[in-house]
This record gives sequence, structure tokens and C-alpha cells, in this order.
Amino acid sequence: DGHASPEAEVLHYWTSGGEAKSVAVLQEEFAANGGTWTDMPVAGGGGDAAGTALRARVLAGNAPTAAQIKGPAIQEWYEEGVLADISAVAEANNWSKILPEAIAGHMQCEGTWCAAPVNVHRVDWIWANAEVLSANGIDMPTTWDEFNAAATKLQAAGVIPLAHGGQAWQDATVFEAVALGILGSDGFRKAFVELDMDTLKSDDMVAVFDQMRTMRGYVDENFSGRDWNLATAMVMNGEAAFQIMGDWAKGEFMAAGKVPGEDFLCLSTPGEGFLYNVDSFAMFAVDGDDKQAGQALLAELVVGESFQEVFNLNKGSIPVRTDVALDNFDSCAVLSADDMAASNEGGSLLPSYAHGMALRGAQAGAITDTVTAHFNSDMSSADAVQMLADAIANSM
Amino acid sequence: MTKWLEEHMPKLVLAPSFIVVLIFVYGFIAWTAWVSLTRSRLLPRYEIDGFIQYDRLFASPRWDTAFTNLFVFGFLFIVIAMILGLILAILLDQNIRTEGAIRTIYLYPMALSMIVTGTAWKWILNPGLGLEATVRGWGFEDFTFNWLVDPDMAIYTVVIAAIWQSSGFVMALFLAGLRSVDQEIIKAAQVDGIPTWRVYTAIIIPAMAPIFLSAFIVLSHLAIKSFDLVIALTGGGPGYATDLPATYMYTMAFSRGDIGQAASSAMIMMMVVFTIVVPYLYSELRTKDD
Amino acid sequence: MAPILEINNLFKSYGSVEILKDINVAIEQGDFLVLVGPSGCGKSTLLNCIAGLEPITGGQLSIGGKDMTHVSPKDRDIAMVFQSYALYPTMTVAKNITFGMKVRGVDQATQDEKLAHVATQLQIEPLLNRKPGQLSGGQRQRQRVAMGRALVRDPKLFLFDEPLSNLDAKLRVEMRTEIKALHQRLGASMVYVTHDQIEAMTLATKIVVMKGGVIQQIGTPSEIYNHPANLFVADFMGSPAMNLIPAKTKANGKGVEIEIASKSGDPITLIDTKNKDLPEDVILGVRPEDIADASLRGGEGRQEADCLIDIVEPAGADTFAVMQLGGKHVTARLHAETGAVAGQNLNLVFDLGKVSYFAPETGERLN
Amino acid sequence: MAPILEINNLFKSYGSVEILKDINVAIEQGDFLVLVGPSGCGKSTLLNCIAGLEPITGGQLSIGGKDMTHVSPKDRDIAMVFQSYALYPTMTVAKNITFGMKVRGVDQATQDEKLAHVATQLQIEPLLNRKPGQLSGGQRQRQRVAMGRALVRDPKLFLFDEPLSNLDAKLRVEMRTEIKALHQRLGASMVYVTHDQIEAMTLATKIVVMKGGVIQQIGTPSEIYNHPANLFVADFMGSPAMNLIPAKTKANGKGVEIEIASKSGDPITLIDTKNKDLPEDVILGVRPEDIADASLRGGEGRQEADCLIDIVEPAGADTFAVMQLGGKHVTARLHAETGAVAGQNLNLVFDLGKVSYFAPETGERLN
Amino acid sequence: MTDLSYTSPRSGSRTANILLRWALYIMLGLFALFYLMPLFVMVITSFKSLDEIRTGDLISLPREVTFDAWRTAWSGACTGIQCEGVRPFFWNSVLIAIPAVLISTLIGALNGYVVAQWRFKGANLFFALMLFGCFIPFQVVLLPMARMLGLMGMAGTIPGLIFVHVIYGLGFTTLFFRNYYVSIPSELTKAAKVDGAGFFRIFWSIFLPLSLPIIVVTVIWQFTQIWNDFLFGVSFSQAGTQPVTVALNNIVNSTTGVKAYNVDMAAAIIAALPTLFVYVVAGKYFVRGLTAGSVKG
Ligand SMILES: Nc1ncnc2c1ncn2[C@@H]1O[C@H](COP(=O)(O)OP(=O)(O)OP(=O)(O)O)[C@@H](O)[C@H]1O
Ligand SMILES: Nc1ncnc2c1ncn2[C@@H]1O[C@H](COP(=O)(O)OP(=O)(O)OP(=O)(O)O)[C@@H](O)[C@H]1O
Ligand SMILES: [Mg+2]
Ligand SMILES: [Mg+2]
Repeated sequence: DGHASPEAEVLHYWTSGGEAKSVAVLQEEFAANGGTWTDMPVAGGGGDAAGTALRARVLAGNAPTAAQIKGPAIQEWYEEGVLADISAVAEANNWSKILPEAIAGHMQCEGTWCAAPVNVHRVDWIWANAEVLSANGIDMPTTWDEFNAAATKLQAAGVIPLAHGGQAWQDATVFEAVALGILGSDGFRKAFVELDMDTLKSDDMVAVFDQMRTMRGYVDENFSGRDWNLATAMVMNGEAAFQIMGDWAKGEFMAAGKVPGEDFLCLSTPGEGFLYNVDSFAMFAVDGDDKQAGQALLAELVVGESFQEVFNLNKGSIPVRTDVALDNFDSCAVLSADDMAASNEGGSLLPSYAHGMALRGAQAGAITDTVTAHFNSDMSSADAVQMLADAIANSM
Repeated sequence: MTKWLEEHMPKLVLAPSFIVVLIFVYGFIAWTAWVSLTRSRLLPRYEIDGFIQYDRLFASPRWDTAFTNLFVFGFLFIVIAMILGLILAILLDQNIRTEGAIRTIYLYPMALSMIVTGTAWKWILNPGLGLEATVRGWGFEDFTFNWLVDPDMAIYTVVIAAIWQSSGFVMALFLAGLRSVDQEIIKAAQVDGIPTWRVYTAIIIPAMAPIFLSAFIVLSHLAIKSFDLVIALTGGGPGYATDLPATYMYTMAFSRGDIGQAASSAMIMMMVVFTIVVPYLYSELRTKDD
Repeated sequence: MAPILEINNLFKSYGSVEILKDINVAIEQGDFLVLVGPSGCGKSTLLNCIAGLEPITGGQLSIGGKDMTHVSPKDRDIAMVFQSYALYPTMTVAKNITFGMKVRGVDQATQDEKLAHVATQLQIEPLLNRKPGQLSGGQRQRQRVAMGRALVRDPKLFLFDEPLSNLDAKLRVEMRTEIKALHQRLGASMVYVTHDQIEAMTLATKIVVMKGGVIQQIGTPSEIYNHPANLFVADFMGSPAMNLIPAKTKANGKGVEIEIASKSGDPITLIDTKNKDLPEDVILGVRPEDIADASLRGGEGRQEADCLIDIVEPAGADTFAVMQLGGKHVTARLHAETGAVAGQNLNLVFDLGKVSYFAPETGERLN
Repeated sequence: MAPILEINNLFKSYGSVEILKDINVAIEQGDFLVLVGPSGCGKSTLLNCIAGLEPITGGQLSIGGKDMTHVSPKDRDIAMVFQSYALYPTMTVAKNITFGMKVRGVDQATQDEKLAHVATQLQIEPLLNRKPGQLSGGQRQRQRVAMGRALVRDPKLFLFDEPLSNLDAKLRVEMRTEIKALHQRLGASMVYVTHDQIEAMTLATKIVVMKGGVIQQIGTPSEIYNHPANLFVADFMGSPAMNLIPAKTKANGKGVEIEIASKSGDPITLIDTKNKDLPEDVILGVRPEDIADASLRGGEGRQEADCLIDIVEPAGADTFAVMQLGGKHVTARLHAETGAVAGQNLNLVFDLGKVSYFAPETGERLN
Repeated sequence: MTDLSYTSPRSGSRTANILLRWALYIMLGLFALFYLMPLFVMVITSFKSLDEIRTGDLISLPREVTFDAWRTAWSGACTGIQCEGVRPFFWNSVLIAIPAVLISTLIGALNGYVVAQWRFKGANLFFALMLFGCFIPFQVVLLPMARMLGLMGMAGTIPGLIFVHVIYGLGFTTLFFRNYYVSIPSELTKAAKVDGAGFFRIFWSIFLPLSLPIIVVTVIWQFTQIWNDFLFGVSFSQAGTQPVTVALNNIVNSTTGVKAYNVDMAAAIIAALPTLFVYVVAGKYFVRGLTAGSVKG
């Protein structure tokens, strides 16, 4: 309403150059609409540090007006009774129409809208150095067997087949891409959304771990602890051929002046489906008209068309709404958007477990513990499957 | 009234600190104990639900690793930092001309947070970027130093960095100790014809027992609280091979939304602290009382 | 026979500060040499130089006839007892005593035998298994253990650095007697540092009085006590100190007439028949025991005078009376049952047979 | 007039350990009370109780006639000099002295005047602007400053806790005289702690000998010295200590026949004509000065005996000879020019007019 | 100094002695290299351009020295939408650290003074409780502390952060001062009491002026702890009150953005400069103060 001057203090973990520029866009629009934006960035650990700060502030009764939260964590926070209801904004802007159904589900808590989506990152990307591939006569792989064959060939040629950083979340990123390929979209949903024990213990799951073991062989020996962007740099330099990483990796290529399709190639990882990682802002129950007005304005702007375009151009992701023109986007983004639309139709638009979209923290963590333990040791696949089941049971 | 004030002033002065400590240390420990008995997730809840969190804790292979690591790490860190600190102190005690500068160099890591030096350490220890690559670059092709990426050895790199950070401080403690040994005892040993190394091993070092105790306490305090170190250096990896109770607890509480679990691990940590610190406190206060 | 210890023209500096200046001393087998002087005069430094614990800057030093100037401590055939006793804190008494032998590779049987011998001698058998921290009775037991560690070496020369200064007065007297007895029994040669002049007097066969790194006088206790070479020695040796009274002298038929200003007005005049050829201004040195109750003393060289008593200090065996003469406090040692009363005149006898005269400017002895 | 200090049935415990037991003392205006006893006997504790620095467990204490049992130190009208002097290290000498006045709000002019007065009295004017750490000459100057701090208060009662024990022997004697002079000049009342019995003897008008928190004897110096109440006091007071020789007595026509075992074989027999009714086994107490060269003494109560001399210690003014009697070391104080030689027999005179007898079991005085 | 170098003059050859001495200095030098290595890597990286880092060897010397990264880190690097480098956060840290250090030092001094010089029944128990507080892992207190801060209305404020640092610094400051004051003879207190001074007067006029060495130790220790703190800083701050470590973390630890290692390193060094400075300048007093008080034996 007109009386209040919108105010927002926004807790987020977008701090690096490209990300920060993207947030700045939002802030400018917010200011242009008469709002006052207070920035509260906390980077680190994929939002762990931000989570720490958020928890402390909520407990202190000093919650920020909005915080970057995603996936089931939104519902978890809602259950703690601290989130605000933004249904009014959502309904006024027809969110239920313009958002893909799967994504809209994440933004709703017991029938009300409680968060606003910002962007869609696709996680199941495979990136490649075009020159290295053509020098070795290899095409982008479309099945895991092709990938394995290509990798073997590259290895023989003295190129590291897969650039990888040995951090738990990167292990998990590769793992879910492999799982999606081998289990298929239904199997993936059963295993990592519904936590269906039969699927988790199935032979297919064993096969997934087998493929992980194979992939471990394609990674150079110094991968441990490596930051993902250093891995990307290896692909850029031609030291390595492939990297499996979300579309934020594109930003690194672009920053180095590489051109998609020419210098580097992008393709979804082998198999059906689309794993999304949707960033979103949850609004916290706060007192004061100014702040509530700020929340409404923020929600409206975030999902607004203009912001969606500018922001995602900067960030390397794609808009959440299906009705944004993609003329200014690069080929990878266009491919991503097309795939999203298609898989939304086919029911294979799936949440990324590795990026906290599919499961609550404890369960996702339990899976990641197993995956990373397996990947970093010589555990057998059967043992890994058993361990996975135990860990999930113990996390409930 | 003024007489009463005068008499009770010492107690009145301590009172605020006392209350603050009761609430903010012991109250919080009690709070943690309580929460460890609940099914708290994202935020604390207060319905008691028995020892379920402890059952989960002891069933978790990751906690196993973290807890074992605490002892491997703690033992190696404390022992090596003490030995190294002692050796450095003895070396520095030989009338070194540049002592001041060298002491500062050995001591400065204590001033830095691992948040600051973590990345540099990561590079140095990384076989592809750091020491191994450099030494190989000098022509020693067979030189291997890849502990950081070896799950079985990674915890030792944490030990190395921790020693780097704290051994200078231990050195300073020991140096102070060496200098407080009665010079006449050393002269007496010389007249007795005792060789230098035996003067150290048989006389000076045994006489520094109290300093060993102080160093032990400071180091165990650091070992138990080690957090930045692991986060900055290995992030707990490869896998969770370098997890420590402190990082386990933090992960559970703040990235997994599993506060009950975190509280139970915190209680176990506290018990470890207790078994180390209480005997120390006891001896400290007894000996200084008379 | 060669002197057991001979020091020639020894100099010692720390940096640019000269601590010891041209030290020359020699002692024979069986001598008990005491180095005495105020704190900081360089006694410990000299002892450390003899032990080889400090390198010397100049000069030469031999022990048992052999040049030891550059020999390391362990090869000098000496044993040393330190002021703090310097017991090895983590070793038992037995180990403290035998550790040196162990290091030198003496076989166990010999070690045990020597230990037993020393322990019996010093009566420390019951302490052998205690650590220094567990020695009760304060310093006395430690002191004995430190002695034991030295005795067991059976060295050519014993060095002691103020071994009694940590003991209280009573114990000090007792231990002094024990050390003296030990010296007589062993017939060993000893160099002993102290700043307590009574210790020096009672123990020494030869005393070296030092001040500021320079030797003031070397002599037997009686030479030092009765013929101090200068004002410093006169003042330092003896307790209560020698009275040093500014006086005027005048040649006189019988000897020298000495005039001393007195608080009550009339100067006191004494006649010394033994000395002559004194300058007009002198400092007269009289020991307290040479001023006594008139009623009790008499004889040659004795002169009476009435003096106003300021303070009377009964000290058990004696009573000290303090008066003002020549502008100085002058102490007289009177009999315990003296009739001296503060504020009253008393007729005192001055024994001029043993006085010293010093030149006021140089402080050197005149007679 | 009421006693200036009166202590009745004072008890003091730390926790369950009783440190002071049933202390009763009173002194008059102008008295100089010395508390003396071995280390740890509770002297400082008693002084602290008097000062109000330690609460007492039982009993009652009054100063200047007023009950002060529960009054805080600053209101007791006392001044105290501590063993370590306890100078405020960060304040100048002048500030150290005036700090108390400043705290009590005395105006600046009075402060300055009193400071000047005390400074002149103690001759510390040149030091006023120095800090304690800059006082050279070691402890002597500090000691004076500490005195100044006490003097400036002009209190009813001065308390001194071993103010001389940090000084070296020579200085101690000098300062002792100064304190005595001060006491005479001010006519003030003082309580003085020491473990040095000579200090006690020379300074006190009244001595309290303590042991293990219990008063052993209260008396004038001469009472304590000549009539020690028990073996402890006899041994503690006097230096060298009283010789305490186990002996057998036998009634004899003329008095008591005393038989003392001797190392050489034949026991020594002495006849005491003054005492009777002694048990068979006694401990005979003889002061060293009551055993002397036969040639120099004579008269009533004196008995001669030949003794084998073990050690001769010339100590300047006197020479001490040590022999073995009744299985103990016995010291005789001989003249400096004695002919005593270690290892030879000497004819000595025992002055039985002043001996003490003690019961061997209880240690109590018998005569 | 335990100088054993003069054990055996002229026994053994002179050359052996010189060789030994050389070996000693070489050893010390090697250790110095070990300790300097990470700092060295940081410094050289901060002088490289990003291109050189991307293509080159991370721990080789810069081919071309540039100060751009330093400028960016100080006043241009983005932490979120703000691109003002670490400068504003640096001042936040100053605003937090200075009062927190002063207050915790003062209270620690008072506490230590009471425990060491005014013993009363229970004082030791208090001290033991206090000391145990030093060992509590800080993660444990985050959540309840947040609640308390909220209740006290200090959540997210600089006074709140100061409060937290003071509380958890008290254990160590009390320990330091207590151990220092224990070695000051109690006669000093007694003399002042006889002089008529009261509790605070004695503290202020006599003990505080004496405490310089231990104040130095405490201030260095506390300053290092507080300046380097990240956990409390990130948990109890809000926009505008974040300390420099949080800003540094925001620059260094962003997950999905482009990394500028040269800026990271420059920012890290800037963040570390105050503590480094304090150690280099006052390190001597630190070691000396440790001997004076906090170490027994
Ligand atoms: N290692 C040293 N470096 C420099 N000066 C020293 C050293 N050791 C002693 N001195 C100085 O040498 C002088 C003599 O010291 P020394 O210890 O020999 O005196 P002392 O006669 O033994 O005194 P005391 O009776 O106090 O023991 C003193 O002035 C002292 O300050
Ligand atoms: N604060 C205290 N707590 C417990 N015991 C104490 C305390 N102060 C002194 N004592 C004990 O009380 C006894 C008497 O001590 P005090 O200091 O009075 O002895 P002292 O006669 O002055 O000895 P010294 O001559 O050594 O100064 C000693 O055994 C001592 O251990
Ligand atoms: Mg000396
Ligand atoms: Mg005392």
C-alpha cells in the first residue's frame, strides 16, 4: 500500500562478482520502486554460514525480512512458524500459472505461498573443452557407456578425462547426475525424493555406485579439496576434457572470454530428465508496515519479468517463469530452458538432491556422507548401498 | 552499611562475572544437555524424547570417524607440537644472535586465523600445485607428498597445519621455562662433568614439568576447539575423512538442521574436555593455594 | 711443593666492564682460603673463573701445579657447592650425589661404596631416596646434600659459593662449625666465598678481602683483624665494626697525643706511647672490645676517659654502649653486667695497644 | 593507665589448623615488645591479628584501652613496617610516604610538612622523587622509606615485621642501633617481630618467645637470657647457643656434685654450691661466655677442669673453642689471644653461678 | 640464558665448534622457512594478475608485480552488492575489538585481583568455574546466545558482539591476571590497608600501575582472539555490523562465482595486518609477560 515505504534486509550468500552483480540488479529495481534495501551477505559452504547467521537471528527474534532459502528447508522453516504468508502477491501476479508446477510446489507451504523463486540452475550439465574433444575425435557423450569409452580414449591420450573437485557437494553433484542417468527419472524420484527403500537398495543403485567407481578412475589424483572453479579452469586450459557441474560453471568460461559452442561445449548429462536447483527468497514474519511492504515488493519484483531476464543473464541460470523471451541468452541457456519446458511436460523435471532441493538437510546429508565416503575410499558398491540405507534410516 | 560494603566488596565485584558465567557457560551447557534429549531439527524444541540422539550419534559412521580423528589428531598434534616446540626452544636458547627476529617468525602463525591462511595451505599441500609439484620441478621426479588427497593420510595434513600454527607458541612457553631454570644447577652439572645433551635430558627438561602441563592444557584446548583449521584446509574431506567433533557438530546444527544431533555430539565433546580439564584445575588450584 | 692453586694477573671483563682486576693469589695444600667482600665485588665471578665456568680475559691460573687456564670445568679436578645448592630437582638425593660418577662411567660398586661413605659422614642416609623437593627442615638438609655431591668427587680443590647464606643465623653458626671440622678432618684445600666477615674469620687460614674487583688485603684472619690494610678492610671486618674516629695528633714527650672531639664539649685526649710519626689528621681505628669498663681492665697502653653514653644495648653475653666521639657513633663492648645507663657518663678504658691509624684522604693504614 | 596493647586469650586458625593458641600479652605505653621464635611459629600471624589484617578466631584485643577486636586496620591507629617493606612500586618515595595521608584526606600543606619532617629525620630527602626500583644501596634505603611511611602516621602503636631480615649482617647491626635510638627518641610503643635472638635481646624492653603458636616465656631480655623457662628458650636465645649438657647430679656436702661424661674417658666433676634438690638426671645449661680460660677468671662459683679442645674458631674479638662433653659439642668463649690449640687439652673455668638446670623429659627449668 | 656454549673451551677442535654453530643456524633457518611459507604464498599471489594465476604455477614468483588486487581488496571488492572492499568491515572490527578488549581486560583484572589478593571462601571455586569456561566449544553457545541477545535487545548490534566477546574472554583474562597477581606479595595489600586504602583504591593506585606486562599479554591475546573471530561475527551481526572476517569470508568463500585469488589473498593479508602488527611489535613483551605470569614453574 501507499503509506509505507518498503524496507528489506536481505540475507543471502551471493557474494562473488557475477552473483553480486545480479543481486545489485534486484536492489536497483527495489530502489526504483521506492524501497530501501539493506544487504546482508554471508558466503561460504553453500549457505552453511548464512544458515548459521539466519538461525541465530531468528532465535534472537531479529529475523531478516527475507533470506535466501531453498528446497524443503522452506517448509522446515515454515513448520517452525517463522515464515510470512505472501499469497496475496503470488495470486495477484498469477504465479501458479507462470511457474512450472514442480517449482511452484517448492514455494508453497500448506497451501499458502511462502517463498519467491529467483532462478533455475540446471545441475546435470556436462561441460567440455571443444578443442580437446575434436583433437581426439570425440563427440559429446549421450550415454554413460559413451562417456566411459570417451574417457578411456582421452586417458590414453594423456588428457584427464574428468575435471573434478573432491568436496562432498561436488561428489554429490556427479553422483546425482549418474543416478538420474541410470535410475531414470522415476527411479530418481523414488530414491531421492520419496526415499523409497526398495529403490535405494536396488541393483540399479549398485550400478550407480559402480559407475561412480569407474568415474573415480577418470579423475586425476590431486582432485581432493579442489575448488570447483579450479576444475573448470582445467577444462578451459585443456588439461581436462569434461566437467560435470551446474550451469554456474558457464560463468567461469564466460569470464575468461570463452564462447559457448566454439571454445567449450555444454550438454545435459546422459539420461532423461532435468535436475533443477532453484534459488528463492523466503519471507520471515516481521513487524512493521515498512518491512511487510518491503516483502511484498521484493516478492513481486523477484518474479517480475524484467528482473528475471536481467538477473539470469548475469547469473548464468535461466528464468523460473516460462514466459520470458530468451533472445539475449546464450545457447546453453536456451537449451536449458527448452529442456525444462519439455521435462515439465514429461514429468521428469526433478529437484536436485545434491543442492538441497529434494530432501531435508539431515537426509540429504546422510546420502552425501555415503556418496563421498564411497568415492574417496575403495568401498564396494554393495557396501555403499547398505551404508546408504542405514544412513537414511538413522537420519530420520 | 559502608562497613558492610567494605567487607563484601570483593564478592560484589566478582558477582557479575559469576552470574554471567553461570548463565552463559553453565546455563548453556545445561541447555545443550536438554536439547540433546529432544528431536530438535532446524530450531530447538523442548519436548524430551530420551536418548535417541545419542543412539543416532553412536550409529553414525561419520561420528565414528570424527571422534577417532579427535584422538589421532589430538595425540599427534599435542605430542609433535610439544616436541617441536621444545627442540626449537632449545635451539633458540644457544645464544642466537637474531633470536628476536626468529622468535617472531616462529610465533606469528598464532596471530593468524586459519580463515586467512587456509587457502595458502591448501595450495601448498596440494600435490598438483604445491610442494610436490615444486620439488618435482626441481628435478626430483619421484618426490611424493599427496597426503591432502589421500583419505587415510589427510588428517595428518591437518596435524601439520595445526602444528604450524601452534608450535611457535609452545616454543615461547618452553623458552620462558628454560630461562627460569636456575643457572647454578647448570653450572653444577658442568662441574660434575655432565655433557650438554645430558644436562638437557636429565636435568633441565625434567625440571620443566609444570610448563609441559601448561602447554598440554593450551594445546588440548586448541585441539578440542579445532574448527577453522579443518574447514579452511580440507572442509572435512576427502569424503569426511578429516571431520572432527567440532566440525561434525557444526555441520549437523547449521547445514543439516539437526540440532538435537548436534547437541548430543556437543555433550560428548564436553565430557572429553571435562576429563582433561578437571584434573588440571584440581592440581592448579591445590598447588597454588599454599 | 707447588701451590695447590695459583692465580697470576687474572683479569675478567663482561663486555667492556672490567669485573676482576689483576688478581694474584696462591694457596698451599690444606689451606682454607676465604674470599670476602661486599655484594657485587666479584667474589662469585672469581670462583667461577677458578672453576672454569667463566672464561678469563687475561692472566693465568693453575691447579695442583698444572696450567688450567683453558681446561674445561670437569677436567680441573674440583668440586663446587653453590649458594642455591643447585640440586638436580628431579633426581633423588642418592642420584644427585652419584650422577657425576655415573656420567664419568664409574662402576656401580664403587658408586655405591662412595655414596654410602659420604652419606654416613654427613648423616644423610635417611634422605637418600627423597627428592630435593621433599627435603624438610628447609635448607639444612639441602646444604648437606650439596656438600655430599662435592665430597664424593674427592677433588684436589673444593670451591664453595656462600654455602651458608641461605641458612638462618642459628643454623649458620652450627654449619660453620661442621665445615671447619670437615676441613680439619679431610685436610683438603678449599676456596670459600662469603660476605659474612665472621664466617671468614672463623673458617679461614687465609683471607682475601675484595672490593670492586680489586684485592684489598690478603692475610691470616688475625692479620686482617688486627692490622687492616685500609679503612675499607677495617670497617668491613669485625662486628660491631671497628670504630673509625677522626682525630688530631700531636707529638708529645711520651708518644703521640690524640685529641678526639666529644659531644659534651671538652675533647678527649689519649696518649699513644707505641706509635710516632703520624700526620696531624688521622682516623683512629679502635675495636669495640678495646673500649671497656674502666673497672674491669688495666695495664699498659690503656687510657681512661669519661664518655656520655647514648644507647645501651644488652646482647646477652655482652652489652654494647654507643656514644658520640669525633662526630661518629662509637661502640664499646662492655661486660653483660655493666652499669652503663643511657644518658649518663661512664668512665671507659681505651686500649691503645692495638689501635690502627689511617690517612683520611687515601684510607691507607699509617702504622 | 590502661595498657597500650592488651591481648586476651587470642586464638587464630586457618581452616582447621590452629596457628595461635591462647595468647595473652599486655604492654605499657613506651614498651618495646619483641616477638621472637623460629620460622613458622606464628609471629607474623600474631602481628597481623594485632593490625587487624587477619580476623581472629577467638579472644579479645584492645589498643589504647579501646576494644579493637573487630575494627578495621585503618581505624586501629597503628603503623606497620613489613618484612619486604611493601613499598608501592609505582609511587615515588614521597608518594609512598604520603599515600596514607592522601587517602585519609589530610590537606596538602600538612602532608608536605609531615613529609619534610620525616624525610629530615631519616635523612632521605635526596630520595624523595625516586621510585622504589631506583633506590640504590639495596635494602637500606628501602628500609628507611618503609620506616618513614610508618613514622609519618604518628600512631599509638608501631608494628614491625622483621624489618631488618633483608639486610646483610653489617647493616643489620647499624639499623638495629637506629631503631633503638628512634624508640628512645619517640618514646613510642612498638611491637617487633624477629627470628634473630640478638635483635630481640638488644631492642626489647619485653620479649615474647614463641614456638608452634604457643608462648614459651615472656620477660625482660635479661630474664630470658639468664633464666630461660625451658630447653627451647635456652637453646633459642643466645649465640653461640647455650651449651646443654646431659649430666648426673649427686647431693654433696657443699652443694650438688655434677658429673659430665667426657670424650677422653674420665668424667668431669663440678660442684654447684648454690642449687640443691635436683633430680639425678639433669640437663646442665651453661652459656659459652661462662666457660673461659682458667688464667683469666677466678672467684666464687667457678670450677676448673681440663678439656680436650676439638676445634678453635678465632672470631676476631673472641675465639671460640669447641669440645665434646656429655656427648655434645660444647662451645667456650675464650679471649681472642687465647692459647687454645685444636687437639690439645686446656684448663677451663666453668662459672656455675649462672647455670640453668632442665628436666630431660619435660625440658622445663628446674632452678 | 641457558648458555651451554661455553662448556668446553678449546676441548675439541675449533672447526667442529664452528660447524656445529653453522648447523644450528641452518636448522633455525629451515624452520623459519617452514613458518614463513604460507605467508610467502599469500604475498606473492596478491601481487599477481588473475591471468597469471589462472595459467601459471600458484607458488612461483610473480612475473609482473601489480598492486591492483590490494586496491580492489581494500576498497573495491564486492561482498554482495556492496563493492567497497573490506574497508567498512575493517572499521566494524575495530569498533568491536577495541571496547571488547578493554572491557574484558578491565574486568579480568578486577576478577584476578579479587581471586589472588582478597581470597575468601569460594573464590577458588569461582576461579575454577571461570577457567572451565575457557574450554567450552563456541559452537555450543551459538543458539542459546542468540536467544539471550534477542531477549536483551542486542541482537545484531555491535554492543551485542562486544558483550559476547567480553563474556567468553573473561575466562582467559581472569586467568592471566590472577596468575600475575598471585606473584605480587600480599604485604602490599596489607600495607595499603593499614594506610587506610579501600578495595578500589588499592586496585587503582597500586595494582593497576603494576600490571603493564600482563596487560600487554592480555591485550594481545584478546585482540587476536576477537579480531580473528568468525563464528560469533557471522552469527550475531547483521547488515552493517559485520566484522572484517565475515567480509573476508564473503570474498574468499563464495561458492558459485568466479574466484579472484589475488584479491582473496590481498584481502586476507589486510584482515590479518593488525594482529600481525601487534605480534611483531609487542611479541617480545608477550613472551616476557608469559614468563611473568601465566606460566607457572
Ligand atoms: N653474566 C654477567 N654479565 C655481566 N655482568 C655480570 C655478569 N655476572 C656478574 N656480573 C657483574 O659482575 C659483578 C660481580 O658479580 P659477582 O656475582 O661476582 O658478585 P659477588 O661478589 O659474588 O656478589 P654477591 O655477594 O652478591 O654474590 C657485579 O657487578 C655483576 O653485576
Ligand atoms: N593464609 C594462610 N593460610 C594457611 N596457613 C597459613 C597462612 N598464613 C600462614 N599460615 C601458616 O601459619 C603458620 C605461621 O605463619 P607465620 O607467617 O605467622 O610464621 P612466622 O612466625 O611469621 O614465620 P617467619 O619467621 O618465617 O616469617 C605457618 O605454619 C604458616 O604455614
Ligand atoms: Mg656471589
Ligand atoms: Mg613472618
